[in-house]
Parts: sequence; C-alpha cells; structure tokens
Amino acid sequence: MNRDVKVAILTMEGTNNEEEAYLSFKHSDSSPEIVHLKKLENGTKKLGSYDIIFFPGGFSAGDYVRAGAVMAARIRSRLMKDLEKFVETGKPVMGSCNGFQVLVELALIPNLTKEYELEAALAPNMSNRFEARTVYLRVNRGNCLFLRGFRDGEIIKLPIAHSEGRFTPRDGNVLRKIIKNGMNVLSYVDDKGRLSGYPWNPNGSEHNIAGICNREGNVLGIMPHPERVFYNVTESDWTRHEWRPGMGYPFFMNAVQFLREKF
Amino acid sequence: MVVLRITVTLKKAVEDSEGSSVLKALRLLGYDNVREVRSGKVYFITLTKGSKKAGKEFCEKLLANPVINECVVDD
Amino acid sequence: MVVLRITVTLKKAVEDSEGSSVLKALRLLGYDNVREVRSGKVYFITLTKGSKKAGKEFCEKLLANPVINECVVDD
Amino acid sequence: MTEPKASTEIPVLNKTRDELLEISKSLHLGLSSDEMLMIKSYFENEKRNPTDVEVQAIAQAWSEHCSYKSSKIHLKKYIFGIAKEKVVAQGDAGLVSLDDDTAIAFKMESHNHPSAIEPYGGAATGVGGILRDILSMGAQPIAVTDALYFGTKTVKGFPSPKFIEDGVIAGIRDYGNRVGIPTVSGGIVYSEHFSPNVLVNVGCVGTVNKKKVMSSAISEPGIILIIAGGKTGRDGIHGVNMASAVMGSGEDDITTVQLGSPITKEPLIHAVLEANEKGLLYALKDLGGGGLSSVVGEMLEAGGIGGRVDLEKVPLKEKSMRPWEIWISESQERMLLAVRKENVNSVTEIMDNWDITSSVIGESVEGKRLQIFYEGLEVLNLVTEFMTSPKLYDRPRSVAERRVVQWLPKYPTDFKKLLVSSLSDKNVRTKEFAVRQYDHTVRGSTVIGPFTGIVGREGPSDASVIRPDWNKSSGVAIAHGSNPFYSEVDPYLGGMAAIDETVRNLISAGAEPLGFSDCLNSGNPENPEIMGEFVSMTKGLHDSAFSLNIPFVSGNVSFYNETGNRRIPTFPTVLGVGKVEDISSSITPDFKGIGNALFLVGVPTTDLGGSLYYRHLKLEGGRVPYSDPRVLKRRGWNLLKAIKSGEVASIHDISDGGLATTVSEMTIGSKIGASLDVSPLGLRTDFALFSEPQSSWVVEVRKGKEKQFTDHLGDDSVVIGYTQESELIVRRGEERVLLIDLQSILRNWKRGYS
Ligand SMILES: Nc1ncnc2c1ncn2[C@@H]1O[C@H](COP(=O)(O)OP(=O)(O)O)[C@@H](O)[C@H]1O
Ligand SMILES: [Mg+2]
Repeated sequence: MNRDVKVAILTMEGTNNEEEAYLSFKHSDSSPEIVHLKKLENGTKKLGSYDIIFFPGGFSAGDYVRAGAVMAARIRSRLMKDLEKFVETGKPVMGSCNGFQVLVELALIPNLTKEYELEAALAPNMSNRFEARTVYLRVNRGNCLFLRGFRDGEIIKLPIAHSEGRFTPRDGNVLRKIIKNGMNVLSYVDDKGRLSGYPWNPNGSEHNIAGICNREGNVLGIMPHPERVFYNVTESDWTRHEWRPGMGYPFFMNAVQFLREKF
Repeated sequence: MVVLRITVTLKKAVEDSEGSSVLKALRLLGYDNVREVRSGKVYFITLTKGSKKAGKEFCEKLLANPVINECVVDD
Repeated sequence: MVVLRITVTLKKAVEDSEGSSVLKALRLLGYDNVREVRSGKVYFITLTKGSKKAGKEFCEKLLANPVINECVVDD
Repeated sequence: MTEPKASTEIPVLNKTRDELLEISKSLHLGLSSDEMLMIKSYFENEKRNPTDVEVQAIAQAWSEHCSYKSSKIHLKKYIFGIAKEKVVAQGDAGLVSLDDDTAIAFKMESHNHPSAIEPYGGAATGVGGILRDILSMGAQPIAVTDALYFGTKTVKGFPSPKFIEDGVIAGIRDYGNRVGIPTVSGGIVYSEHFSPNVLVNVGCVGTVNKKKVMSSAISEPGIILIIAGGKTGRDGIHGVNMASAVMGSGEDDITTVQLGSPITKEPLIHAVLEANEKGLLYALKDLGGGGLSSVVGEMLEAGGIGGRVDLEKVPLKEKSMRPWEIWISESQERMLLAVRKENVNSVTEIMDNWDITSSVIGESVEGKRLQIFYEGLEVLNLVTEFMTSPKLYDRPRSVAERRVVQWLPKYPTDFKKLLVSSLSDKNVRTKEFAVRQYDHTVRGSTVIGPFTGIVGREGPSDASVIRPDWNKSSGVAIAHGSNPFYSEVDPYLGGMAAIDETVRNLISAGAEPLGFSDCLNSGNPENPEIMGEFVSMTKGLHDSAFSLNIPFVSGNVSFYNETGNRRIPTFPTVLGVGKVEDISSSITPDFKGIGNALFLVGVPTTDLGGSLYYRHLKLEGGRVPYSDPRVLKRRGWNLLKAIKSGEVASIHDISDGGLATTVSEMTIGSKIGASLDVSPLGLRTDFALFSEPQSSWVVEVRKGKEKQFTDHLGDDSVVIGYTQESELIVRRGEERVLLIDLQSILRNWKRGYS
C-alpha cells in the first residue's frame, strides 16, 4: 500500500478551480481535501496535517482589490507562521493563476532573501483584457520538484485564463537573481519556441516569465492551469494529435511521488 | 466619524494598460487634446474612530502592493 | 496643461460588491472601526488644453453610465 | 426615516374601472383595468380591501414576464408537448437524459430589458439568473452560453452601441469568470435592428444524477422555508414590470438596476449542491423575477398547500424596507430551500461552512392560503391559486401579406473580393475579442471549446463539448441557432432555420441532438402584426422540432423589445444540447490531413433572402432558404453514423456566407488548403459558393473511407474537391474562379482582433 498523501486545496469565496485541482490530485493517487480558509482561521483544521498545499485559481474575494490580495492578507494575518513552517519542511506548495498571485502577494515567491519580503507583483495584463487561450511554454526545470520528468527546453502547451498575470519584479536586481538561479521555470514562447511578444506572451510579463519556483524547488507559482489539462482530451488541440497523457498530468504526479519518496 | 479617501495607482514606472486603453478610446472619440491618462482605484472608507494613520495601514495590509502601487490617503 | 481627476463611483442605491468585499476583509483583519467602504475608479487625465468641461464630456461619452454611476471632475 | 408601517390598505372596493386603472398606474403595478377588476371581485368576496403587499404580490405574479399571459396559449399549442417521452423533468430548467444515471438540465433566457438600461449589470445578472435556474433543479452548472445581438446605430437618448457592447461583454465576462463556470458557446450578431434594443440571451447547462433531481413543489405541511445567499434590498424592485412594457428612458429605472455578486453565488452553488448531495433538501427554487412573492406562491401552489412567512426574518441590506418591498424585491444571489424540520440544522450548518447567510423564514401549512406576517401583523392573506392564475390573452393578430420578390443578383466579377468581404464581415469574422475574455476552460472539462485547431491560429468550432464526469467518456455538446435576418423576412422559416442551425452545429461535433431551449424575442404583443409574427415563429419551431421528435424542455419569452418606432424582428434563439457517446470521437472543423476528399452534404440553393450575400448587395426580401426537417434528420443522423465509424476527419456546417466561407474557415485552424470544383453543383457559381442552404455541411473524409462514407450518405453527398498543402482554389471545370492564400483567409477572419 502506498502512503496516503493528503492534499489541502485552499478555498474561500471566489476561488473556483478547486474542482479540477481536486480531481487532478485524486487521479494522481492522493487524497485531496477542499479546505475553507475559515476552518484554518478558526483552528478546526491545521495546515501542518497536510502533505501538499495547493492554491487554486479563480477570483478569491472577487479579486476586487487586486488579484489575490484579500486571500493573501487573510493568510498573512492569521496563518503565515504555519505556512512558513510548512514551506520550510520542504513539502510541495503550488499555486496556479490566482494561486500564483496569492503566493506572490505572500512573498513565498520568489523569496530570494528568505525573509518573505515582497519582491514582485502580478500586474494587469498589458492588453488590458482577460485572456483565455492556450499558450506555448518552454520548460527550464532546474530543481523544481513539480517539473521532474520534463526535459529542459521542452515546449509544452497549457491553458491560461487571467487578467492580472504580468509578472513584474521589484527591480532589475530581483529579475537578474531569478534568472541566475534558474527560478523562471516556465516562459511564454511562440510556436517556434522563441521568447516573443503579444499574443505569445499573453500578459506582457517581464522576460516572458510564466512560472517561478523558489530556490529550494518546493514552491511553484504559475499563471497557466495544469489542472485543467490533466487529460489529453481537454487540451484545445487534442483532435490534431495522437493520444497521450495530458500536459498537466506530470505536475501532480511529480508532487505526489516526490512526497512519497521524501517523506 | 471620518471618511478617508484612499487612492491606489500604479507607479509611474509600471505600464498602466487601462490608462492607455482609455487614452486610445478618447482619441478615437476625437479628443486630440488628451495627452496622458493614468488610472487607479479609489476607496472611501468610513471609520467610526481613527485617523489618516489607519489609512496607511490599510494600504500596507491590503490595498496596495508596494512593488507596483502607490497609495495616497486623504481625509 | 491641466490634469483632471475624474472619480467614477456607484450611486448610493447600487450595491457595491467591491466595497463590501473590502469591508469584509478589513473586518477580518481586525479593524472593527471600519463602518463602510465604497469603491470607485479614478482617472488622471492630462490635457494639453481644455478645462473641467472636457472632463464632464469624458464622463458622459466613455467613463460612466448615468444610470448607475456618479462622475466627479476635479482639477 | 420613520419606522416602516407594516402595510397600508389599498381601496379597490367600490372603485370604477378608470379609478382602478389609475391605482395600477400610480403604484407601478402594470395591470390592465380588466385585471384590476379581477382583483376587485376577489376582494369583494373576501369582504375587505387588499393591502399594499397583496396588490404588489398579485402584480408580480400577473406580469407578462412571470405569467406568460400573452404567449401561453400559443406555447401550449406549439411548443409544449413535443416528444414528451424524452423529457426527464421540467421546472426552472428542463432535463433530458445523458445516460442511465445522468440528466442534462438546461435553459436559455433573455435579459434584454435590464441590459438595455445598464449593459454591464443587465448582462451580469442575466448570467446569475440562468445559473440559479439550473441550480434549482439540483444540477451542477457545467457551462454558460450567451447569444448577443448588438445594434450598430446611435439612437438619441441611449448610450452608444460601442458602450452597450463593451458593457454587455464585460458583464458576462466578470460574472461567468468569477463564478467559475466556463462560458463556451453563443453568438454575436450585429444589425441596426438592435439599436437601441440590445438583446442578451443567456443559457446555462448543468448535469445532475437522476435520483437527485430537485422539484420545486411543496405538498406537505410543516416543511421549513430557508432563504439563503444574498441579502434582500431595494434593488430590483419592479424589474418584471419593466420587462413587461415598452422601454422608456433609462434613468427612471434606477431601482431595477443590479450589478450582481458572483462571489456570493459561487459558494452558494457549492453549498446548495452539497445539501442536495446529502439528501437534505425537500424542494428548491431560485429567487428571480417577482422575488419571494413569486417563489413562495409557486412552490406552494405546485404542491397544493398553504404556507406562512414572517417577513422580518428575511436578512436585509437596508433596515428601512417596507414589507411589500421585501416581499417583491428581486435582489440577486438568493435561493429558497424547502427543508424538513429535522434537516434544518444540517442545512444551515452547510451554509455557514461556506460563509453563506441563511435564515428560516416560514413553513408550509395545511390549506390553500398563503399568509404573510411582519412582526406579527398579517400583511397578506391570499388563496395561492388566485395569485397564480392570471388572465390569459389570445391577443388579436394579423399576418402581414408577404410578397416574395426574389432579385437575381448581377453575376459577380470578383469572387475573391466577395469571399474576403464575407470572412471579414462583422457577423462572420472571429468573435475572439469577446470570447477570449470568457474563461472557457475553467472546471477542466472543456473537450471542445469555441475555437479549435493549431495553437495560436485557432478557427471557429460549431458546438462545444463538455465532459461532465471525469470518470466517464460521455460528453455534453452545446450549440445555438438563430437568424434574425431570415426571421425578419419570414418568421416561420426563420424559426425553422434556428432549429436547423442548432442541429447542424451539434451534429458537427459528433453529437446526437437531445433537446432544445427556446428563447423567444419579440416586440409589443398588443400589436396584432407582431403577435402574428410571434405565432408564425412558434409554428416554425414546432414544425421542425415535431418532425425531428426533439422536445423543447425550457424557454423564455421576451416581448416589448421596442423603443419609439424602432423594434427588433421577432425571432428565436435556440439552445440545443446533444450527447457525445465517446468524447474521444468528437470532431472539430479544422482540416486534418492533405489529400483528403471533401464532400458537400447538401445542395446549394437559389433562395437568398436574408443571406449574407443578399445583405452585402443591400437587397431586401427574397425567399428565405427552406429547412426541411425530414432532410435535416436524414442527413444529420447519417452523418452521425459516418462520424461514429471513423470516416470523418473534419466537418463544418454551412451557415452565414455559404460554402466558400465554410471551407475557408476549415483552413484557419489547420493551415491546410483546399481545391474545389463547383461544376457538379450545377447552379451559378455565386449561388453555389454563397447561398446558405439549410441542412448542409462540408466534410473531410479520411483516405480509404470514401466509399463507406458515400454508402452512409447516399445521394445527399457529392465530392467537391480535396485538401491540399496551401491555398484555397475554386474552379468551375477548367475555369479558375477564385484563388486565395491561407494567410489572407486568416487575416481577414481575424480582422478587428489583435
Ligand atoms: N458570445 C459568445 N459567447 C461564447 N461563445 C461564443 C460567442 N460567440 C461565438 N461563440 C463561439 O465561438 C465559436 C465560433 O462562433 P461563430 O463564428 O459565430 O460560429 P457559427 O457561425 O458556427 O455560429 C462557436 O463555438 C460559438 O459558440
Ligand atoms: Mg456553425
């Protein structure tokens, strides 16, 4: 029997990708649970009792102030210690889309100084529009546990759907360090695999950054949605290629396997 | 009772895509005298007690991300 | 050169989801002294020439719907 | 503010007809003098005057919007009752069967009037409302759809068409995206007919375990009523009355305007479904038009029982609300849950876990009467049946004499120009500027979305396919049909064409059509000519659906879409759902390979009325292409067989812009060209390429399967060419009539979107 892997998918009003995240983990041989922030705040549930934390996409609190801001503020005021502790154990933490925005607002990403200070933001898309499309991404996997099994330089395709995804580092220094450390694990590219402008880079991210892993490799934040393409048949161009596992599948399998290997 | 007016804008160095799109729309409507548009959000926050200082805290804790935003409190 | 500040808010009778959501968040952060939050948008529009009157036109033609919005122009 | 009085008496006894009408006007009841007389005679029997709460409640229930008083007689005759055996259940939405355990719930509804006044809020709350209808059946919403009709002219006193369009799209985007249900299908039509009467027809599709289908009827005493979700406010008062009259200028209607709160709805959906899953709900209904008044009345009346409600228990946004305002408010994001006593705590606990406000407000009691109290004082006491039985109208109608003049267009000199103008026409070219603002992949179950093909250069798809259950291989296909241009020329044939298009689109995804929802848009029903059009339209819908034996399981009527002397054509938007047995065999319109044979299934026509070709030539009238449902059935179902046995590589139906446009669109997502020869089609080349024959498709057949395909389709198919590496070339025998490179096709179709 495999060790039971418990996944917390954090939710509050407006997060709305918990369903597909739940199913992706479920189909990766783990035991996901949708956990309302409220339950963590009032102590009914504890972050420490889970093996993996997933911040789903959506519009937490409507994204009214700024994407992810309200959820991050709530977590920072009551749960930050627990979350930092979780991260420091080396267990996997992942956020996609709104989840990425929350991770950045919490300064879990990029967290270059390990002091949890704000070094980046996800600004409104340059197009000033919500963008829903499939994008090409180049993998630069480094030590990111979620990307084990992908080849470096491999081009993958994932759906995006967001209006605030423009990765903006605090300054040139932060950007340089991210690149130097190989933390920019996913980059938007064109159909030839080159860093290109809009629409290939759908939001105007600095250096075409689509996803960032922390230096330790256990916290991943990305704008695209691997949980929506766990299976091949939900990829937008699946009718044009042979059957294979979905492009999102490895993200979840990797996290669950990693956990089983290391913990 | 005080009403704070908190204005959150993007820093000058951060491209303001909404501002640009309003600029473009105004030009299309024929307003050639418009030179620049910057956009932002404004919150009117009514406090039973408290002061401008509270507003600063709201900026830090919730309303602005200092990496990209400026946050101004008026009362 | 003038810079107009145009503030677009919802009329009192229209429910302001963003305001309510900020109110809820501030309360959860422990600020019990917050009584009400109303949200809006603000545009800083730089004109090479022109006046407040132009701002009124921008409200009417682009920035606001009089059915639900109030639009205030300051310079 | 003074303390709200519980209620005031409205003196109707001893009043004359004219005085009664005056009362109706001054209280914004929107009731006719006949209807006021019915109220009077009811209260003569009760030997008292009604309260304000009572007359307001009756006015809601009897509004056109809630009661269908002008359309019901016709709907009964032509729309209800077709293929009854295929309907699993009906209520706020209708259900058809997907497989042994699962039913599909779906409905399309208009939110035209609210969107005309406040485009953003009107469209957003349209989505919110249609989601609630699906939720009311106990179903998980799996897709949102929107068919939009925008004007092109500025009308004095109304916002510009651009302002309306941007607002509507933003409203659908912000609500749908925030609530986390993918918006996957719809349409956008531009015509000056829709200035200033914009039409916003929104649909929703959901799935539900057949054993968990909720009803809205309460048929026993002692069932507890719980209101859950948003709080009740002054917003949305008299919305239904507004939708039941000709539009005035917007600013008077401030109390009817709402913006909606998707992040209240999002957890509400989870909570209600969780309660249903756990078997804790007895009955369920959403609060839409008419508010509590309609919902409570209808739930009790459906089960033939009485009830009581204590209004002060309704959670309010504003303390100063009057009882009648609480009772008829149409505030968004509210559901009424009927629950057995022993389950009340479990249900409120679930609501609480999702951070949802809920409150017990009343219960069902023996008898036929509904009683409403406000802080102990009775403010309403009515026999529910009286409220829910309005006067039905068989309004006078006339059928305008239609002299069919079919103009013969001059033979065109430049076919390439003609094709380019079709591809880049606002009604044909890509709708990505809108649809890519809609999240169409959320929930991770979108198998075919609105655009398909090579990433970065996707073309249009015909129907979307959703896989509702990750553990099963079956899929739900969703598509629309409507053609206001045909309907304007001929409402009967326009109705048939809407069904034809819906079926064509579903077949194109490899789906068997299962059911329709009809959203009927029209003008003032008190105008006999419009009523005549309305009845012709319903006959058209009937004749097609009856012949196909496919039911209308739900729908909606929106009258009074007119302003001054400007009105919309009378036409339906049809939402159709279909079943894909195995999603891995569903098909998209992008060409798949080089050197494959291209078949035309169908026959070009000389009937050009309402076609894009005619419109470009600024020709009016003409014969609208005829849809023969028997032919549609034969070709469509034979195509399904061909698709199932793997013969079909790609397929796209012929609609706006005809064969030439259809083939061009197939090159977009594939970067594969085609060579066509139209000589086997006989007709003049412009007719062959640009007429819009009904029940027609272009099909790319896999190599080696041509014979099998022709066996399936028989005389309905003819080879018109093959796919090739680059360019689209059209010949007529030896003569080349058209050559266009794939880049030009892409560029023109994407015009206006960057
Ligand atoms: N307003 C809309 N909302 C959602 N999807 C839309 C909308 N308009 C068009 N679509 C989708 O985009 C695709 C292409 O649309 P269109 O070119 O109008 O196709 P068709 O001619 O087959 O109706 C279809 O899948 C359609 O459902
Ligand atoms: Mg089509």
